[in-house]
Amino acid sequence: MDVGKLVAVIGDEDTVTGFLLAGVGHRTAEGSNFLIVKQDTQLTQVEESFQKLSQRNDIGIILINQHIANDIRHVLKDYNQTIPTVLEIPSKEHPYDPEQDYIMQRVNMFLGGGGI
Amino acid sequence: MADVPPTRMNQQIFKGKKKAAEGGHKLLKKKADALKVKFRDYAKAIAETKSSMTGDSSNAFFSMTQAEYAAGNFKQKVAEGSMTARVRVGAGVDNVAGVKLPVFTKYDTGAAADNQSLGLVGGGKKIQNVREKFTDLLEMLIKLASLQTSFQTLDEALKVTNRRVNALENVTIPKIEGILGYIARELDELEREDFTRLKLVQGKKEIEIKREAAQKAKEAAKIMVSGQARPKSNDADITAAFDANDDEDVVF
Amino acid sequence: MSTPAPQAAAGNIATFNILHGFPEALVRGMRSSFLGDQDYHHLTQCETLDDVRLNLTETDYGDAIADFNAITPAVLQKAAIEKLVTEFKYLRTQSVEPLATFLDFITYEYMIENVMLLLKGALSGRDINELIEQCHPLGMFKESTMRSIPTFENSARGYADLYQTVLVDTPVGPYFAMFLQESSEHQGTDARHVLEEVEIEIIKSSLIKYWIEDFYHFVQKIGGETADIMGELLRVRADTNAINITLNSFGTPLNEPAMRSSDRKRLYPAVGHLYPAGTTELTEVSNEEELGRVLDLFPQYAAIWSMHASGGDKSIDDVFYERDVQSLELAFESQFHFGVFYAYAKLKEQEIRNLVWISECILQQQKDEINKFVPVFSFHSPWRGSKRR
Amino acid sequence: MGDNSATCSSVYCNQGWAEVLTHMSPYGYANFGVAFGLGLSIVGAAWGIWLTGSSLVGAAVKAPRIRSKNLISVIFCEATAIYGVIMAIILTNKIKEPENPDYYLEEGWDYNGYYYAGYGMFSAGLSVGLTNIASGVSVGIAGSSCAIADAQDASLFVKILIVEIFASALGIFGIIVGIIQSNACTFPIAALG
Repeated sequence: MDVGKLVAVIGDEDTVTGFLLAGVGHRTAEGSNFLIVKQDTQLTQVEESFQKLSQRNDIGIILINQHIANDIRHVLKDYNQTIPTVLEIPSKEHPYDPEQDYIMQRVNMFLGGGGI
Repeated sequence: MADVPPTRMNQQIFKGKKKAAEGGHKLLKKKADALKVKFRDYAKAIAETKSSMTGDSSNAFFSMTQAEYAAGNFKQKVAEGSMTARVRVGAGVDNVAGVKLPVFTKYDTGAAADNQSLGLVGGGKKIQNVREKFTDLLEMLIKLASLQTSFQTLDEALKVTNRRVNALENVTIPKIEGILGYIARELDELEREDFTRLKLVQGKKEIEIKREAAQKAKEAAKIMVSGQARPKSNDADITAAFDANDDEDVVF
Repeated sequence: MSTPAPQAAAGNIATFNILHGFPEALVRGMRSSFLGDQDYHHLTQCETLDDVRLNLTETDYGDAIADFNAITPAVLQKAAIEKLVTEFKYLRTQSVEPLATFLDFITYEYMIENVMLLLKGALSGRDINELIEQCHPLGMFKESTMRSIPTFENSARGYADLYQTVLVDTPVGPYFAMFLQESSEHQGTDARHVLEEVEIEIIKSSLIKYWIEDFYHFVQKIGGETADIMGELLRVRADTNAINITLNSFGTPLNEPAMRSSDRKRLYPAVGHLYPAGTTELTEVSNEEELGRVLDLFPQYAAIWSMHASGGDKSIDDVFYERDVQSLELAFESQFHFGVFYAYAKLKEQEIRNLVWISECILQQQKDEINKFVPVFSFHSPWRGSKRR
Repeated sequence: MGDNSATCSSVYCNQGWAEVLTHMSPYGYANFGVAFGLGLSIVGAAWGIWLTGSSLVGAAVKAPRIRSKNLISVIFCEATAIYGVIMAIILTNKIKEPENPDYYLEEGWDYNGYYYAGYGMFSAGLSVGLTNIASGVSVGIAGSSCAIADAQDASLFVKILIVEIFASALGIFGIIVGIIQSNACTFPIAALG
């Protein structure tokens, strides 16, 4: 565990480029830890990529754009591992909507239901 | 319930069990409360971070727009070529009320940045700005990831604890109490049964004694009157004597 | 490399139109397609991208975006570039020598960019179709050549083949040859090592430097008005590059003392107002303060630098853009020269940048920043003062 | 010239260009004047139309509204040619044959008037031709700018048109001077009385 885990990114071009500039990118012969989702990227490709990334044990966090997360919600619902953590982040074109985030739903339910 | 023999021994055992269950229930309740407090903290922190994330990320994206304005289309160049992660996350563990929570910490490998001379002929400063903004955002996201994982783990732990508390409260303890009540009832019942039986036996005995006494007096009178009836009286005497003796033996 | 002389004379005031009157008038007609102050005003008032689209349908971009139901900044950019390329290609087909070569020179800049993109993509094993799609359409060259670039093997022999294809088949080949030759003389390594070791951005900067020099010599050979106006534009461009390279090298390996006098110096174009005295001074510069001191010696850049150094609202890139737009607009003030073609392409590029900027600002709800662009042919430009016709 | 004298030994041979020019008939001069006047004017006009026309069609691609309005620039150029034609007609009318055409001119022929008319008309033709070339080119350049400017901003049209009119006026100067020059040129048709 001396090297730490990677942060994977699935997102649109701006998101991925930004995080690559921040230095999360890792590309080896086996593949890379990011996926740029474009207009013409197939849904199955995103799903596949998510499955692959979530099964790698050198990845600690998966950042995913919310609008892409919505597209593969069915896969995310079945996903119940703690690590890698799936984190939904806003994208440039789609402002963040807490309503759609599973975690935020839980949080709101708890905070709203339990009262602060 | 019925398979527990209602003995005094079992009563003792279940009394012990009840005590243990109540103690456990108290402890678990405490743990659940502690978790709940922590859980609420995390929930609040997540809600806060997520809402501030919106601002931070739009800042970061806007810095990208600025850089693109200044440096032209550089995005495609970033994703080219092989690269090594400069930023990784170390996984630590935090302990809350006996629940292990994973904690991510940002961890720089110290490798040299890729694409350093990006935007050399214009916009380099803006690209630098993008790097900084996204690094900040990344740090925040890593924090958020820890929070979120902890939140999920805590959520799970809290559910388990609550389930246990509820199980103890609503199932285990009532069950033990039921058993204890049953044993107590059974034992009381037995006692009462013995008492009645004793009474009954006593009453019967008295009647017998009286009858015997009357018989003896009759026989004595018969013997005295005639000696022919002797063998008959002898038979009856034997059985009567047996019965009485038997009863006496068993009960006393 | 020696710049070939133009195959025909561009002509003077009385003869220019004989060969180039039509394309010149074309490009000047296209000048009316630039968005005006009114258009920009309307665009900046938009709330959504749909409003932007609606506003654009009434401008020259109407046809270009007519096919899109919804636009994103990326779509808009692509459509606008396509439009520019169509116009440019039209000009190119209507032109004869030496204008044809001049127009080709303009495309070389994008071609260099594309070659670098293909090379880098090839090194990381990307799909060729995807790469070609990402290329700037103005810098396209023979498709078969483009396809062959990423197919070379990753071996000494493969590199030799690549060298051959890139060198021989593309117009930017000579720049490559010069770069490789200079690098191998300098470091004593062969072509393969150069391509492997030198950062792609630096190779690109070197090629751009050769391109500027070559282009500059070419317009000088054309002579006349073109040499004056276009020469000035290129000199300024060369200076801008030199200053930017110096400024952006701070904090990178390129700023290390050993690299400064060798690698960084080689990126400075050998033309321009700064050359040679200024660029020699620039080689010694190691931080912003020193750079400011050098630029103080050149009045036209001292003003720009002071804007940057004061840390005001505008970054140095913005100031350079403003200056570029100003000098490019000036090219339109004079007739019978080639500068307008270059100016047109560059100003259109600025306009596309503006459009993308505005639409991005609207998309990201950054209304405060929306006016931070440099309008083209605006009556409100600082250099026009408040004078109206 | 030296070569010519060496190869030609006949008395009718011209000893170089100087002799050609001095021996040329005034009728020849007069007709050359007409030719130069008309020809150069037309060259000027054609040049101007070329300059204007190429810009006009080019600019009209993006701004079709200019195409008929800017034909006026072409007409201005055309005017230059018309000046040449007018001058040519005037000059041609002045060339008159002798009453008794013969191989030799009559006794007492007005040689002064004869040569004066020849040279005068030649010069008048050149005056008109050369000024019209200049005028044509300058109208052309102005017209080309006019088309381009009009394509950009319609309000500039009239302003540049004035420039064009001045350029066109240059040709008029030429024709005025040409007419005055040729006024005194009368070919003698008979010997002086």
